[in-house]
Amino acid sequence: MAEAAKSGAAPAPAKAKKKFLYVNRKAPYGTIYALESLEVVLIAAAFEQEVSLAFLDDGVFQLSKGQDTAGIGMKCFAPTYRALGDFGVTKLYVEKEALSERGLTVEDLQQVTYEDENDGFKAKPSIVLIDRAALAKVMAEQDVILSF
Amino acid sequence: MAEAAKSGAAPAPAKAKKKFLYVNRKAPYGTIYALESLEVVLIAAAFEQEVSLAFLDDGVFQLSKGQDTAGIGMKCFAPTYRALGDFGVTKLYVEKEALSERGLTVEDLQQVTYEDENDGFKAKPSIVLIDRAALAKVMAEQDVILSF
Amino acid sequence: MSMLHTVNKSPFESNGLRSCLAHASKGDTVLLIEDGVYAALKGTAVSGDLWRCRIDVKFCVLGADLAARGLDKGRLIDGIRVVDYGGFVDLVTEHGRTQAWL
Amino acid sequence: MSMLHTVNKSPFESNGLRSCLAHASKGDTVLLIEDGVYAALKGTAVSGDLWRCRIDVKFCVLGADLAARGLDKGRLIDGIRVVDYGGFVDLVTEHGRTQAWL
Amino acid sequence: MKLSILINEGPYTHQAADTAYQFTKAALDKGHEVFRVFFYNDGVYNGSRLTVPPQDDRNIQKNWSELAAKHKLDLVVCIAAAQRRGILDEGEVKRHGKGEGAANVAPGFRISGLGQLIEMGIQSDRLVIFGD
Amino acid sequence: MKLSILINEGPYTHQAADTAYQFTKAALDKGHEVFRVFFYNDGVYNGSRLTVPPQDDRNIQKNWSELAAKHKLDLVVCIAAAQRRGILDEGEVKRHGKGEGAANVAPGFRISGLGQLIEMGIQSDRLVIFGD
Repeated sequence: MAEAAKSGAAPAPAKAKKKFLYVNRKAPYGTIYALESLEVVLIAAAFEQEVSLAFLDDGVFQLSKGQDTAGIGMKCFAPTYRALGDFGVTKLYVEKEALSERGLTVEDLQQVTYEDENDGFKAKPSIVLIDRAALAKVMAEQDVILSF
Repeated sequence: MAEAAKSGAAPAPAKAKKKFLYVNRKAPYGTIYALESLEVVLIAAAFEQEVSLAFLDDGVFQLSKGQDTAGIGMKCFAPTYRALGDFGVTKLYVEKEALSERGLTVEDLQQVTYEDENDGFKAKPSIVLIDRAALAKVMAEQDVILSF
Repeated sequence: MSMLHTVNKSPFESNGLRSCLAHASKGDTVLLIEDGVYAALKGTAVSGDLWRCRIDVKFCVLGADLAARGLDKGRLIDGIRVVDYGGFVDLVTEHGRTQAWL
Repeated sequence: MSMLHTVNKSPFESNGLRSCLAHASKGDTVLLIEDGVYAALKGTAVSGDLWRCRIDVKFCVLGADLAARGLDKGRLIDGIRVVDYGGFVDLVTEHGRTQAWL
Repeated sequence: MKLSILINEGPYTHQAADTAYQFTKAALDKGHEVFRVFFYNDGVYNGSRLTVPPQDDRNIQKNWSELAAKHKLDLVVCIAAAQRRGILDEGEVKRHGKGEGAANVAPGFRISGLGQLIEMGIQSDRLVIFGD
Repeated sequence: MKLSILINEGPYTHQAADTAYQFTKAALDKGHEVFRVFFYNDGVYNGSRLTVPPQDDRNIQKNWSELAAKHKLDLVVCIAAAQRRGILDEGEVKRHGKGEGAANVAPGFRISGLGQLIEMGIQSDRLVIFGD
């Protein structure tokens, strides 16, 4: 809870920060949940809390690279994940087991990076590969878990 | 397609009858699909076509006996299945494998009967227990398959 | 601080319960609600999923959802506690946070 | 008259595909659309479901849904035909009726 | 061939409404007759004239209304499903005292009974269903 | 304790809206404070004043409106989700030129931004989510 503010947009509130985890378990486009969850994350970034995202089950498909929605006539929101770093959202936990059950490796995902202001604004990867047991531990450390 | 009209409400149309199968694969109350499918069946009965219902997967739970929805504040529509016979809907195919996977036997289902006008209005069971292979055959014989 | 997990989908139709059990921690409670209550039945094709997990996690089921679906309490896997909506509220306050497996 | 089956849910999340394959008849076609297209990938935990069924049933997948999800055609199980929306229409008219596994 | 379409889910939340639209367009492009498009369950929400999607996104209701105008499509919203979900035409608004101007059914859609769904099953060569 | 509720599905189609209502009532009965109820995704449809459910069925919107009046509940409908789905208040109706009388948000509900959801996560001791 004592981590430094990441976006620096507004003065830190007096209250202690809470840890918010956004759990993504659904594939994109078939339903709107992935998109509307992302819309919450973008707003959440302004509130100076600790925000991270978890991708498990079909949620890992949200990060697939090369998404092209022209044929289905829907808006492609995949690039928005790459913008999360600019909003101070820098931790995207991706479950290893979910990837392998789906025949995916991290190479099948788009690269998401953020500029580390504590390290000369170097680009660093936002995606953290994590196994199921470790993800369960991350979940257990949260104050608020949001799933849609 | 040459079966006798079952409800006798209106003069039979000149066109050949079609076989309509209503496929029920979803549990009741958690979602509205079971109820809104039943509402279609009640209307369909007036159209002098051949109507039958199939219950497979979680759809078999729609026929569970002893449903009491007072606690969840929703309307209980289970009795409507028992009224189907009066609408001339007399064939409710229930898949054996779906029952046994769910630990159910036909004794766990409510009794649904119809009065056979070709046999002195004797009460006969509407529920037809059928195995998966036979149900696949029933499906293959339909003209229109409606699922919600 | 332990977690209350809610599962509201049928285990025969959806992988929600399975994912929940794979991610729950020792001392957590899983509350079965809505179509999720079918997971509480013994003698089904998915009953084993709960049995394999019962050492570490407590299971509860919402009684109103059982009754709506015509499920007698005698058919529940042993040790599952039946709660009403007030009991659901208590479970929420007794656990540090709630996670919905939608 | 054969049947066209449409499956629109992810095989990792829902039992729709499995139930469809258990009820399809010889000569039928299964068209994977929307989140159903994930079933067309080779090397996944559910790929076997399609393999075991491929003697009797033809598989097609909607190309627009593959592209939207970033799935390259090189990753499809061999023998699955990719169709566009016009091809979907042709499949509907070529088969006697359509069944949606919702 | 004579085709009909049944849509069981609302716009934006499920892809069903989009897929149904793409399918209908493709069927018309191929010269098929679309006898009717029926909106049931949450599908009735597709017929709301009040939706205001983001400017960079598709407008599903408008797409349907325009397709209907161009091809004289019969877009039918189920009255029972629509009442439950708050999609009303002028007549319904009056009958239930919801106040002048409250009708929210979109141009090109009409509200009617479930019999229209059965009829389209009888009259069409093929019925295609889109849902969740 | 201070609780908040998030509802992601619309009325009648999914039980989520019903379970959330029963839960909220039970929490109030036990003397807990309900800080806010937030309606997101299809949950925004719960706030439509135009729903006309069958007379022998529950009226979900009315139940919420009455509970809100009795307990001064803060029922918030997400503006972005509501625009996409056609749930508008007077201001939105004017802004988008939908015509006088078209506002369909129900009494006791207010339309506001997603910040209200984050805020309730921060301010409440517990957040409980109901969806599909």
